[in-house]
Amino acid sequence: MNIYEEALIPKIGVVTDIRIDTPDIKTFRVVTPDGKKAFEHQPGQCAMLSIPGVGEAMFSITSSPTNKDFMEFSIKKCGCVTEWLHSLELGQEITIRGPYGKPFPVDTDFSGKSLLFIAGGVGLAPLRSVINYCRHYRDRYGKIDIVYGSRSKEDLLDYKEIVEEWANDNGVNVYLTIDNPQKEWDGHVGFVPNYVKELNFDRDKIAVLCGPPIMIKFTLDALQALGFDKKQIYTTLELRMKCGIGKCGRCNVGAKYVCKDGPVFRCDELSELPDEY
Amino acid sequence: MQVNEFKPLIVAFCCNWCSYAGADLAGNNRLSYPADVKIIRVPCSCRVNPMFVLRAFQRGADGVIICGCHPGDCHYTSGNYYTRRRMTLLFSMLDYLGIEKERTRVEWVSAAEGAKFASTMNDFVSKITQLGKNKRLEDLRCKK
Amino acid sequence: MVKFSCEKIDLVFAEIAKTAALYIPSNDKNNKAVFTKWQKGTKLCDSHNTQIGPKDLFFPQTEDLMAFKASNKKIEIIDTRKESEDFVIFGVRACDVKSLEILDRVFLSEPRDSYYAMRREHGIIISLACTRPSEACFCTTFGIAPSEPGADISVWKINNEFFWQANTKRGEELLLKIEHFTTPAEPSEVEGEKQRISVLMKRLPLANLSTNGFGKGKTNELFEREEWAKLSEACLGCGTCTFVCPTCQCYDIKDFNTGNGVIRYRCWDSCMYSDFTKMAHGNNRNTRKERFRQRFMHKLVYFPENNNGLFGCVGCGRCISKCPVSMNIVKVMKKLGGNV
Amino acid sequence: MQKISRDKLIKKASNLLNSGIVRCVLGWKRGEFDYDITPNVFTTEKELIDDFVWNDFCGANLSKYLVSKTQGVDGKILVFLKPCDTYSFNQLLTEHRFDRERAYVIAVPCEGMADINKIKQITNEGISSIEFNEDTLSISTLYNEEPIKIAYDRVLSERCLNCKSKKHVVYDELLGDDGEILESNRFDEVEKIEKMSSEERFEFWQGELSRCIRCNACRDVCPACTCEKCVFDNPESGVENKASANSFEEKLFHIIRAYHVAGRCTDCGECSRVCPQNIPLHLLNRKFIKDINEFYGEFQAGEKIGMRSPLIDYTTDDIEPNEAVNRRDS
Repeated sequence: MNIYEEALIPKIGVVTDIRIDTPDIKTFRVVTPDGKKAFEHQPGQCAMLSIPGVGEAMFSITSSPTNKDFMEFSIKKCGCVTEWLHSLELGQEITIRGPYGKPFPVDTDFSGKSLLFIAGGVGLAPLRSVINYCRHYRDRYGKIDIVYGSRSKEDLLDYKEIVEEWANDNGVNVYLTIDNPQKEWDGHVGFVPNYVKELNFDRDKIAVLCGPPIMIKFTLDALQALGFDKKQIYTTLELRMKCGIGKCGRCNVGAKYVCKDGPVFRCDELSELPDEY
Repeated sequence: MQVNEFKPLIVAFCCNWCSYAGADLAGNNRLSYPADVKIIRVPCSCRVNPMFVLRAFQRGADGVIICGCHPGDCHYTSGNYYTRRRMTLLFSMLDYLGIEKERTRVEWVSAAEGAKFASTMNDFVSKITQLGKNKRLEDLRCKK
Repeated sequence: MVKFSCEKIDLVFAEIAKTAALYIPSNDKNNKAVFTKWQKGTKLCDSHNTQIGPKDLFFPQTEDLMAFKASNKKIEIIDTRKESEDFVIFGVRACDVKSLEILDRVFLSEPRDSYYAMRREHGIIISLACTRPSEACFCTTFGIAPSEPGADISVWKINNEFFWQANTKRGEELLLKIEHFTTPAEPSEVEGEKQRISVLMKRLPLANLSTNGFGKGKTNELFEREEWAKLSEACLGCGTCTFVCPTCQCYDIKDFNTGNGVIRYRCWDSCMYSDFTKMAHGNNRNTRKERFRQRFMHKLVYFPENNNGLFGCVGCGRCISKCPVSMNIVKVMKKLGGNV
Repeated sequence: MQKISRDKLIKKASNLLNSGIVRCVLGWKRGEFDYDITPNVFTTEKELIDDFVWNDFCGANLSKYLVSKTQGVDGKILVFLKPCDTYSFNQLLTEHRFDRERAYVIAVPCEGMADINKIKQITNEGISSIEFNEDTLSISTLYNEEPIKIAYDRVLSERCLNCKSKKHVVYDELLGDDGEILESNRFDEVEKIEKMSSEERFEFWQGELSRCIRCNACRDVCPACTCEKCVFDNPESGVENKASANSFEEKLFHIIRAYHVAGRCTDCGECSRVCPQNIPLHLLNRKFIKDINEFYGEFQAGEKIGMRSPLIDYTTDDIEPNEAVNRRDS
């Protein structure tokens, strides 16, 4: 029999930990049945998770590649696959395949630079793997600023990790904001784009954006108003995907396939593409 | 020794207000009917979307029977009149497509007619047993 | 090159069918040509081309990818792939031969699609030069020569004789199998026919259609053109054009719960369908115009962009004759390319 | 050949356009050849003169386009409707799919439409031009010196051979003379199938439906299929499959589709016209129409606005389902 490896056939993954992050976001820890990491990945890459009979969906890998023991996925409940994932119990097997997509250029374009991460809501998920990667190799990068906003305090993802670990790191500044005032919140209140403007960052750095489309749009404007060039700004896209390997034909923006040529795009590359994302 | 080993799978959609109670009564009176009949309780026979019938066949049913209140006795006044029209057209279409017409049936069975329920089921099961397995409206993927 | 008289074709088919499944264009009961598995009595038809290309012999409309069994919290993945049987397709026209090259670019690029690759490895293609192109043919627009159909074996039918020319090792092996029916022939014997076809192609109504204005690097120029709105106005949003197209390869992956397990299968999908790009929180191609544009931009711009200028259309003309509202790639090209 | 000339239609439309009574014109647009005609919205007289056609290939039923084209815009839209199209128009109005005030219906008498597939069966591929004469079509091809002359009745489409009505059931203005409702033989083919044995029927439909490629053209062209979200596009319906995975799925799709339009189908025949696989889909719809006529009394969907579909109606002495299927055998 001459049967090749088949990219569409997944591996089994076991959910060994479920963390409730916010009312609608949970973080799942996934390993293979023998307790190993399913595969190695780079920051920003994605994986296809599926529950047979329910469907398959693409999620960004939240954990850092430097974590050699397991992978984590922060997933917001918004469709049938995610709903099912949210209802599952510890020890449940799912299927996993990947890694897919082009990672952030952490070892090339980012290296030696100061970094500014801007995230909104569950948009922190793909950035968390980059942030933790950069924290792990702290000496390779300059200053790290993290602006993170969500609807309310309860909706802030990884709050504990952010406050207890990231904020205490040397040369890492964390700026949190929520949309509306709230009791027991003494931090900043307001939308992310405005906050970015207020913070008036130097433009000697690379900005990495992720969040809802509307947030990305206005933050991009804000950054450009601060003098950032589109070449300094990276973001990730999300479109409907089925195969993950650039064949099923639906996640394209112009000639680029998000699953293969993305999901990470530099904003100047992105503005070359037709406005269909 | 029995020659015909075939045991049909029958799906019976039974109206909550009549036939389902009729089935209960049949049970209480110890009137037997084959265990191959799987009863699905519906609030009214008109709850049975034609899709349900097709789906039952897909999932392996050899016969589908819908039981409701006698015309005029519907708990909701007119539900079974609609059932009657819908199923007439559906059965006629299935017949037109070459699906054996004996595989589908509608019977009106009241809550008091335990005996009728049992005899209807016995009759239906024996007809389907004679007819054999449902081959024309099966989904091979659903076979074990 | 070898030749044999047309009367022998059934014998040749019988010989080939001894060792492999053979598919030939034959008329169905509605008198429409379809690739039919040959058995004694299956007659080769002389229609210009089949209703649907040979695409589904390599990329079937529906195929199972794998199966799952789940119990408690455990999942078992069952690899249901089977080695494909050897098969031969006879009578593939030049456009359809080219369409397989286009499908190869998608399915055989890394990571290669093993389902497609397996069938590709086991399938031998015998092409057939066109003798009576249809008014809807425009393969020459994409540089395809119907007189040189290519593939494993090229075949010409001239008067009462078939001429078979092996182009690959697999083709040569096949010719050896039918050796006792054939006599050697000279390539010069088909020259006249090739000439005749080339001249004929120039007389076709769409012969002057050009790809000017399309291809690599034209994305931004064409994307915002206002003509898309008018062009897509009549489109019904059905999938006819994509399903009869020999190069359309978009697919969907779906799970079917059988009641005692799950089958994950894939099936043809169409970018014309409203839910093609729909996801839990939105759809980036919400209107018919956007979906219509996607199909033609993909064939005429995006595909060449990713494949060194190779267009994703082979000019077979099927969408022209099959579209319920007669809107097709030719009308799009004429409108946007400016070659009226 | 059509008795009303193209010029007459253009003149009528131009007058209404120029006088501002209508905003645009929904008609048929010329294609690459003489037979590939596309429904189109014309907004100027020039466009009409350049591209409008009215000939034996204007089979497309334009009434469904009114659902989308009358939305969100002011003014009236002129629509040309053949007799059979007017039934669809009424049925759409019955179902409140658009506003009657937005449409200006010009009724066009129809002599029957030609079926290009039938023509190609005779002439073969390579048609270079088609000339329309009184009783014949004169077809020039790339491969024949002389044009091939074909009598109309040989190439008239099936639905026109069995035309049910030459009468327009609704219009604002009529061109030419109106016709009558006809005694048609449209149920003959259904009866032929009914007379087959159960096995033969099964074989027949298996052969037809197995060709289905699930392109959805029948659904998308159908003037009765105007649901905003079709059951086949709804992942929660359980029937959202894009491919006919096996013969069960094929039957399921076509039964559901025919059933969904039962009592609403006007028998316009568009489904069979557009089917790329030439499946006689109208025979499924006609079966329902025939059954409805037999069981519940004559009913022609779209005959009048506001008619109650037999499937949302009943009488207390309707036929029993078991009896209905058995009756045919006796």
